[in-house]
Amino acid sequence: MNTTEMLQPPPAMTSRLDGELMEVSMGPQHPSTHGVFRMNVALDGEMVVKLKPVFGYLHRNHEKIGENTSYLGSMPYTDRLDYFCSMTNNWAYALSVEKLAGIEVPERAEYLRVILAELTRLQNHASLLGFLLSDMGAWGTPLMYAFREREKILDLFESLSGSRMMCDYMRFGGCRVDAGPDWMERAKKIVDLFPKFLDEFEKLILSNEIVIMRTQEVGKLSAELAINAGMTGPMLRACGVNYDIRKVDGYGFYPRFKFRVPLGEHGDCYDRLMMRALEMHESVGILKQAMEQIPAGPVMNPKVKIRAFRPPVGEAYGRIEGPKGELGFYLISDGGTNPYRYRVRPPSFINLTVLEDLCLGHTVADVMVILGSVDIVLGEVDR
Amino acid sequence: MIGTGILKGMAVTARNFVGSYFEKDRLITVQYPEERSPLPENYRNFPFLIYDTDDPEAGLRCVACKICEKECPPQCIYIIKSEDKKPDYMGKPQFYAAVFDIDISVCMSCQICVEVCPFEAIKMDKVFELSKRERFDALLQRKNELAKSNEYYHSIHPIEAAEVDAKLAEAAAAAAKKKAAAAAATAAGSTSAPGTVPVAPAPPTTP
Amino acid sequence: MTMESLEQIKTRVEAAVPGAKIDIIPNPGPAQQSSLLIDNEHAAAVAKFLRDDSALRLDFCSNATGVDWLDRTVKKTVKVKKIVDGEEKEIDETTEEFFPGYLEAVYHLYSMTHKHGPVIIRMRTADRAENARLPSLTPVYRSAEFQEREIFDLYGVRFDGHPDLRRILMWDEFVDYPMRKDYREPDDYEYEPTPHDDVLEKAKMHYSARPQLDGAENITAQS
Amino acid sequence: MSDQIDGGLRSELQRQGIWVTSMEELYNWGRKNSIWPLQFGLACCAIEMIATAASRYDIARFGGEVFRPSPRQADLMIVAGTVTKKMAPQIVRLYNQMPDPKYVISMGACAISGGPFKQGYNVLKGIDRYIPVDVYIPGCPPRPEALLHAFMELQRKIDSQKLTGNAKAEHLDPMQPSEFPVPAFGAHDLEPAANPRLFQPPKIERS
Repeated sequence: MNTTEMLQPPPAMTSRLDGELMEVSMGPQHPSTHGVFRMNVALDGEMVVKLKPVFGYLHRNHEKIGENTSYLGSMPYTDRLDYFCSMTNNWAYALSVEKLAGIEVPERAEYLRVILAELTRLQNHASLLGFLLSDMGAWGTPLMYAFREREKILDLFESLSGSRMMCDYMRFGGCRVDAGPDWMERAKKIVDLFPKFLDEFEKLILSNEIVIMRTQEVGKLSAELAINAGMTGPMLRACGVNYDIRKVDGYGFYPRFKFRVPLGEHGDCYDRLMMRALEMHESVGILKQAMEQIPAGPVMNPKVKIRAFRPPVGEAYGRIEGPKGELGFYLISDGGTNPYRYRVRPPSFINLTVLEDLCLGHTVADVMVILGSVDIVLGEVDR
Repeated sequence: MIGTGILKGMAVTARNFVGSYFEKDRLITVQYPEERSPLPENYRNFPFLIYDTDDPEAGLRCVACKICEKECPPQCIYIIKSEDKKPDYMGKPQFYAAVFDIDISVCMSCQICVEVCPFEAIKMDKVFELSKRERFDALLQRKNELAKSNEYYHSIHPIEAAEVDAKLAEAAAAAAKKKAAAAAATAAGSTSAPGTVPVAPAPPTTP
Repeated sequence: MTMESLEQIKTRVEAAVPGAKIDIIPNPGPAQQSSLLIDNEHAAAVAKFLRDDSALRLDFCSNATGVDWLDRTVKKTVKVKKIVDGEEKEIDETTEEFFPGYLEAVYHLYSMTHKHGPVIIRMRTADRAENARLPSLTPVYRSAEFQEREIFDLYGVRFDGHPDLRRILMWDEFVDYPMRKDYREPDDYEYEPTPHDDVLEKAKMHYSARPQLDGAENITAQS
Repeated sequence: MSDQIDGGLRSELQRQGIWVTSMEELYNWGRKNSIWPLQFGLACCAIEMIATAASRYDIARFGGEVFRPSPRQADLMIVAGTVTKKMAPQIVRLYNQMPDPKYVISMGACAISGGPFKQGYNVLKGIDRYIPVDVYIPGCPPRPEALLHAFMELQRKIDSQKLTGNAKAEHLDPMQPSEFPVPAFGAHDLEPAANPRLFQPPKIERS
């Protein structure tokens, strides 16, 4: 196997130890790479002097399959992109197709989409914090607590869409089924109880000295580099750049809700961690408003055909603020039943662009923390 | 002061530990297999075929139109249409599926087959305990394994099944009315050829 | 904040970057996201202008992707009046127009400073074989680094000036470019219990061509 | 030799407070209740595997909570998710590094057959092309309960393994391989595309 390339130290880095550089291949089977991700790391003692990510261990040809499948048929595949956030993936894809074909969405459906997307954000961020903590060595406990809360939200998804993770819930021009009043009641109860969990969780981790020491001043990212390297989502906002697509594009009735965009200051791992915690508070606020305001009405645009759906010739790029960053779909239609080009703009893949910059000069133990704070899901990175 | 954060965290852990003896909210382990969390009405796992009456072969609602085969995103349905027509559960001569296989080792439980079926013939099952030690034949479900009765459907998706039944009854009534009207028209216009082809039932409206 | 129209951008870019040639590619669909086709020679300069111009400040390259356009012939039937045997007649004349195929790289640019966008820029290669080369925009937009590698891996577009152009998703020994429209995938159709359409054809080919399990990997056609 | 002890005698003795067992039963009982899985997730199904290990489903009730990061300490490999061709050699290598006795659960549609992604150019159509699989769980992804069901199925399998005789367990038979050849990266595909010794699909006769 010659995939391992020769790792040479950059000339500026002089060895502080009189030893040779050690080359380590971390992954693809590694307990804290969040899946099958591999990094070729060159180490000087314990310092990282070079790090090259190696992708493709979960490259399952999502885009090629999307070009050979009908527009509707790609919807269940989008669930499997970022398998934590199937609802937001569905939404991004539905939004792009709606742009491509010029479809209107009923008001209730838009509200339902907001509610489900924010629930997705809650469970994604909660489990991310759990995973990050377990990468740092807090084996088990935070992850167990996070998954306990996640299960409650998954129960909601399951009773609405029929599946815990692969919801396949949204359709072009609306949502597949309507949420009944008892579902809304359950969701309200869970959302009302969520801040209690958040407070407890924050007490557990965010003031913990070990967490602070392991994350503050680790993996600092400057705002200029973050913008130039296309960072999005909490990664970007931790550097203090105010860019949230919910505010900028104002898709899906987000302008109707009052919420703040939390911003970081230092762009280090601690700020990225805090971004997630603060965003969860804002999501709870959005959820409460949306559940209050949701109107009655249809959830599907009756004009949209589900079989033999052919959008007009053209192209469209639609994007939403997913829990990990900007999730976009770029579609080219040639007027047929299948898209001519089907492209996913994966936020966590592009957020990895700066991984080497973040890790240089840190110890190898910090690499796991930095990688964890980027929040990657390999299904989306490799597609 | 150094250490207070850790102490606070330990207090949370302790409260959870002690709380799990008193609060139901903190004690969430489901003791599968003895205890099962109830599956919601909408839960879906793999498709099955519905038959009416008590004959799983002749009572199948499927008329082998192959729409689900075509729309299935991972292409896990395989149908061979029959060459002849047999009377279906309502007595109408219809094509039927000579072969109907679903490869559940490929199926992604997306429910698109259910959505596109115009005959309410394919629905989602809730059985998930399907682990097998063999792959090839064990995970390829044939027509006889797929056929399940309408009562079974009612038992797993009661609300949805009642809606489907009402819809089918309405469609059947509409078809009967149409047929009666057609028969009346034929009777009135005696010039029309005798033995007109029976009017095919209007399929229930596609969602 | 409203952005300038594409025409205005085109005029300003052509004034600022001498020699640059820009075409507007209209988008007929309801999305109305038309794009700018920039020439390969001045691409980096144009991208730099778009990034640094104070009114545009398109500092965020969100998405970079490849598109494969195969060779195609468009048949046009036009009614022409011609004099046949001294008599003017209207006959159908079919003209065939040949469009050579090319690979395209599409970039979606947004502005984080002014919060507008997208401005879509495209570049086209000369052909789909040896001359599938484009200038890299990675020096201007770092976010294109992995995405251009991905275009190279899946479409076979070589980016001049890219710092680290290697395969990214497939393994290094792999020779095909799988996202191209004429890619032929390897034959592993030994067991297809539910085939139809194109899978049926491939599965049939697998069974008819040779007996089972005889080194199916060797018969793949070059793409 | 559990089958040599008369069932009636055994229960009679048990009533008297005497437990009778055999080496084989004791050995299998110990093994089946301390299956240590390899901590190894590939894709979506891995999240359900983590959910199985987490608080709600709690695989510790079956003795399987010790997820080992190193294959040298693991008994069970849960292939949870899509196996791509780029990943397949590593999986075979990990399997080869596991000590005997070792078991494989193929969790989810992708690991069994490539599942919904089977038409992809980089997706392996089933991990059983290269390593032997003991239990297959269909589903996309299977519920955590389904994984527990498969776990119990595996425990049943371990329980029925013999220590001696012609039908003794594979890991006790020196003639059975415990390592399998690792496929190489080829120009178009993995070479070889399957291990013919392990992967013998039935030929499908279709008209």
